[in-house]
Amino acid sequence: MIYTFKFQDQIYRINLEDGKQTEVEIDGKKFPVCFQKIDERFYSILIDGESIGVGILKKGKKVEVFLNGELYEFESISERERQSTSAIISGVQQIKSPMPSRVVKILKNVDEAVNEGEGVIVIEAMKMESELKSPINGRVKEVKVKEGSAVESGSVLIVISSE
Amino acid sequence: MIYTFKFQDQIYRINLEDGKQTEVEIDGKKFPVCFQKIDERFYSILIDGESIGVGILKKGKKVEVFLNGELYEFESISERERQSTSAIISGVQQIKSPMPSRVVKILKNVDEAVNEGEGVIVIEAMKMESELKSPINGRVKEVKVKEGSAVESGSVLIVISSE
Amino acid sequence: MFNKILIANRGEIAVRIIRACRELGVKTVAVYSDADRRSLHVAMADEAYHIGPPAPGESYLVIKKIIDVAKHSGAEAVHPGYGFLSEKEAFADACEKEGIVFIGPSPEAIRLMGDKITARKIAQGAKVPLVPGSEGAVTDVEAVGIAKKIGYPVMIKASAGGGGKGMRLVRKQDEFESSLRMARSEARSAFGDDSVYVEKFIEQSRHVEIQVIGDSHGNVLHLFERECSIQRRHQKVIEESPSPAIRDKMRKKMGEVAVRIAKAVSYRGAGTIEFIMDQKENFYFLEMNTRIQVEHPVTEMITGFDIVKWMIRIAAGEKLLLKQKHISMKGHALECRVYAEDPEKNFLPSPGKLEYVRSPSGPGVRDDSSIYSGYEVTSFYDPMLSKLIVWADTREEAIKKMDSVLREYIVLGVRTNIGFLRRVMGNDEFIRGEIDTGFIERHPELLKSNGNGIELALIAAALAIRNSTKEEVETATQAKVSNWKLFARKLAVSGKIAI
Amino acid sequence: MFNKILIANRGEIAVRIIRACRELGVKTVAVYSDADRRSLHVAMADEAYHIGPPAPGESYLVIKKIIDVAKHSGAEAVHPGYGFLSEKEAFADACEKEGIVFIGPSPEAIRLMGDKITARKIAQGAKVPLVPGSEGAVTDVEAVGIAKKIGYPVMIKASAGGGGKGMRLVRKQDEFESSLRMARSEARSAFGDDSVYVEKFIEQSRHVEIQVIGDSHGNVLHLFERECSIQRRHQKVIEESPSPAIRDKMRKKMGEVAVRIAKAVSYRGAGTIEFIMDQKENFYFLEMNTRIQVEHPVTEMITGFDIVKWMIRIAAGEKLLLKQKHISMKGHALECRVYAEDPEKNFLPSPGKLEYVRSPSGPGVRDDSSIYSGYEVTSFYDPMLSKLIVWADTREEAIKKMDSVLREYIVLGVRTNIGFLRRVMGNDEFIRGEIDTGFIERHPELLKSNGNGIELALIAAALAIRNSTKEEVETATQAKVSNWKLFARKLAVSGKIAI
Repeated sequence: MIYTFKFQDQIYRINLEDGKQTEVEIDGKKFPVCFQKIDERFYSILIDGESIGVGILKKGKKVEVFLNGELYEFESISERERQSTSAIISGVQQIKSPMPSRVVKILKNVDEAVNEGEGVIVIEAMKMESELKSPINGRVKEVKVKEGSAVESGSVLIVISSE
Repeated sequence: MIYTFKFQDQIYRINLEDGKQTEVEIDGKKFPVCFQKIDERFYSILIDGESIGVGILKKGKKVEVFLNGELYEFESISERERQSTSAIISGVQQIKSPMPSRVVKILKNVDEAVNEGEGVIVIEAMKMESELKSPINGRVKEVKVKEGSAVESGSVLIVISSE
Repeated sequence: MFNKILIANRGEIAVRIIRACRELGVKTVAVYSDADRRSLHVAMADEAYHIGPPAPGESYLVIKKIIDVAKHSGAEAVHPGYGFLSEKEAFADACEKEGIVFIGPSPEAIRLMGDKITARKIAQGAKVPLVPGSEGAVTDVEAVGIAKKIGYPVMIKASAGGGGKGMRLVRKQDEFESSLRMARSEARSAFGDDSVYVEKFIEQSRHVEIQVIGDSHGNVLHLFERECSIQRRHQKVIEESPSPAIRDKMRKKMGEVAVRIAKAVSYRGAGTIEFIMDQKENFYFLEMNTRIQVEHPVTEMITGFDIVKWMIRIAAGEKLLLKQKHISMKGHALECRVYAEDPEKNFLPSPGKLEYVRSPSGPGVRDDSSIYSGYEVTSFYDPMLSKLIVWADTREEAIKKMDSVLREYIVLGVRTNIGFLRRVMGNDEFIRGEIDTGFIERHPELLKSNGNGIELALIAAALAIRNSTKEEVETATQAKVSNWKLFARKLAVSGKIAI
Repeated sequence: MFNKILIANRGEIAVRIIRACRELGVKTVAVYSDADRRSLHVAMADEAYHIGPPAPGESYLVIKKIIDVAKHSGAEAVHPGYGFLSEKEAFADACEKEGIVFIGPSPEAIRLMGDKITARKIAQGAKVPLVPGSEGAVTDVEAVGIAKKIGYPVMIKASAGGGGKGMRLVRKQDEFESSLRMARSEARSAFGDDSVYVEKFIEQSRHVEIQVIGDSHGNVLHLFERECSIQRRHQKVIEESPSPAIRDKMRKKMGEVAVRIAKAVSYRGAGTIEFIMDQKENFYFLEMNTRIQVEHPVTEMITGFDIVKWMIRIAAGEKLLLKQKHISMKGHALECRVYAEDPEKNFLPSPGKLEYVRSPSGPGVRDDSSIYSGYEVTSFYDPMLSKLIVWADTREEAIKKMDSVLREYIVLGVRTNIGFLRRVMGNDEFIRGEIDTGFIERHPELLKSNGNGIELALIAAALAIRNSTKEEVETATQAKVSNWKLFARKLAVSGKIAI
């Protein structure tokens, strides 16, 4: 069966076949794999003798894999989703809070022009302040928060349009 | 509510009262307790400021508590059970395997006389041999295993009767 | 020795102090905020008392609450750890007034060294070179003037600062104003004091510090240096001892200078004299930290000297048993601070629940941490997960050990800097010891994974999806021996399709 | 250096060796039986291959299977660990024939020292005193005669023995016959060889051993002694270095003797010369172990010498860099072997699933283990869970540290000796260093918990029962400060009713 994942905006497909033992297809060849749970989230995988110890966290369609110090965040997608996905190119950019934080200062107001790389808002989390910058040249279309308000991770703070 | 436990053949009772916060009764006085799960089986208990970190495993009516290096194995019993329990004094003793093991040698046959402290069977586990001894003077009533057979923990190996 | 000590802190340092107390046969009292009921220091202490809401300003920083718990629990002394009240003169003072021993220097020493400007004067008095800069706290207008005078780049620093908070590097004049504003704002929220001073920024400088410890009988020892040049956002990430840049003669000189400064304020307890060192091996006094440092373990590893235990003994009136000549060092120690943060996003903190933690272990490995599977990293406190310390015979071996130990670490649920730390361990400049405080800025390529493990990770993800219904365990299959090697091949992905 | 090493072992020592290889940049190949698919050495190695059923005789002890995996995986060398094939001449021989480097001594050295009787002759030749006993393997009849001649108590020992297997202490003649039978039977099943010899048993003796290491260039160093007198069933439980009974002069003498024995067999790699020491500080040669020992970490902790890494380097042809005069020791190290066993039932193994493990950590602590929550302790292998090693400045501090570290340990699901080990740490004789191999036998009171914690444990059990439906988390309540102290009171149990 083919498994499809999104990783950093790219699509990867991988074929696992269940027979007398599971096999993974690589370069058209098939190699035996053995997947063994060790404890709650630690797994041992043997791929034709090659051994990896790996942490795996599955949360709905998201799969976090921690391997040799690196975290990989995959999104499992169905074949149908994959085929209908296309890049949404748009001149509207949302500035989102990358983490739970507090809005310290709004640097740009609605309708103000902004340049690419220019700061638009200052947030604070864990006593550290960060300035979020505009990824495009444009104009502030909407300011969705107030100074002092607490925001969730992923909340849209400011919307910028390239006009 | 009163909780009753058996620990090493003795009965203990303890009173926990649920109010605005849980209290434990000690010497007729009540003290606030706070029970907090930390991870899977590790708990923090605060008894009026006194702190203990403790491992707890609940398996049906058995409760294992690991505290400061010591393991306590409790059996939770209902009030009814407690009242009907009485010592079963009997001249019949079962020699049980204390662990999964292999029978190496049976030293006494059916109807053979045995003295208290005399070895009746040799078992082996983890490459170590152990001789199990009769706790009473008597005669072998039944031999339930054969040399070389594998036995579970708690299996009755030999039954001895004081006649 | 004391019977009971209150630990006015949380996290790994509270756990560290509890362990020291246990070894000394001293009972411990923990305090905790609402966010810390599940923290390990609470479960490990002999007593624990709640002191308020998560915000430090309403719990760990409230002197009265700490003093009240100390008095009610009968604690004879208080260990402040680092951060929080550790360098607050008012706290040391309040303890003294209540007859509780403050495990640290006198309020006077804290005051003198706590104000960065007074500290500079003391160092000057002890004939220690200083970095050019403002004579004291400055107004906005003065600040701009001084920056112009000494020339860019300059550093804006909080007078009450520490730990990189309220600190900003400014390279060009047109960045000065916004940096000044942010430094003041951070300083105000971190220390309740927004006064700042301005210093010349020394390019390619190293941050080297000397650990000192003094008793109440006038003895002061130094325990050699720590190199703390690998920094991000002006906060140390990797520390080591000895410094690869310092030779014995210089080590001796810096040690003597540090002892001189400590003696100038009759220093008692553990403290650190921080220096900045330029490429020509000139060193300048930066500041003194009048408390235990986050990075103290590297010193403990090479000297065998238990700094925390000795802080407590000294506070109890004991004399330092060793003389300077008895202190020796052996091998090399490295510390990595493992953070819940995202190196790809400018090291932005990544709070959340640690869904799973698998900590490394082994010979020569020390893991000072207080996390566990299920621990919640909140945004109220520092997102440090653990201090991973290794010891080995040589620096080269220590680096290899650290890399191999980091490889054992597994953290799920939040982003961490573990991959970044491994990439530093593999960096040639770092391996050669050619480091300075600009190291990370100079190596943006270290911030991002090279993606080498993607193929294996994908196989793992696919297997996890497939097995998610039959979560338990697959029947163990016999791996056949073949010559196929995965790493030499590419995955048969059906093309990489950008969306 | 090698590119790839096969580790012909399992459990903590396999993990220890994998870590050493990683630090040396060497790839690792693990082997595993059906019982070990979930063992950590499999997940941590770079490659892993299945070699058969759980019984060692069908997997870890099958030379052909190990050699086949080595050849197929391209491993250039094999590290045997301890136990299993580590002291089998035939294995070292087979490796040599196949062009695979055996990480250990020559087959010849294994053969000479592996036969306890030949070993005694070599020691005699090197003018090392021997314990009175039989000249070689004995028949049942001869055994009885020799025992009578040298006088009881005597020890019956397997010629091919090690690790306490096939060993029996006999105090009276009427116990001799059954003990002889059991010793032979154990020896047969453990080593496939039931020949035994008989030795005088020295009362109140200490077990002291010297670590040696030799390279293939004729250099042999010793790394001081280990005291291993705390034993149960003739197996070491607690080890330390240095020995509290040995002064510098004696240390030097024993070291020289040990090096002499090692040189007599052109010893290469790590080995241990075991001595028995009586109360008058006479020492007698016992045997040589031609492999890494379980207790090697205590030596590593006081010397900073990584024995496992050096075994590998030496096997790769490297020369020992240090001379004897460069080897020094610092501080004191203790090791406790944490077992799944029941001290109250004569230390009977307690196999089963580790429902939960919480391992200790902290400064000066090393936990060599391969267990985790969910690990299954099977009856196929040794029930050791972990080796807990601590280092501190002095023996007294090391004991306190060990006690405090053991207190952090939590294991649910099987019985362990953790409480017993803590009681030893609190024993006055042990603290004074007055130990010998009869220590545990002399202190039956240490086998059983004093029950001090029962009240608190009961409260915990009651809370667990109450909360078993609402398993999640109780709302954190604010503990009020009061003067009530639990430990000073008794529980209001309604009388203790024996049933």
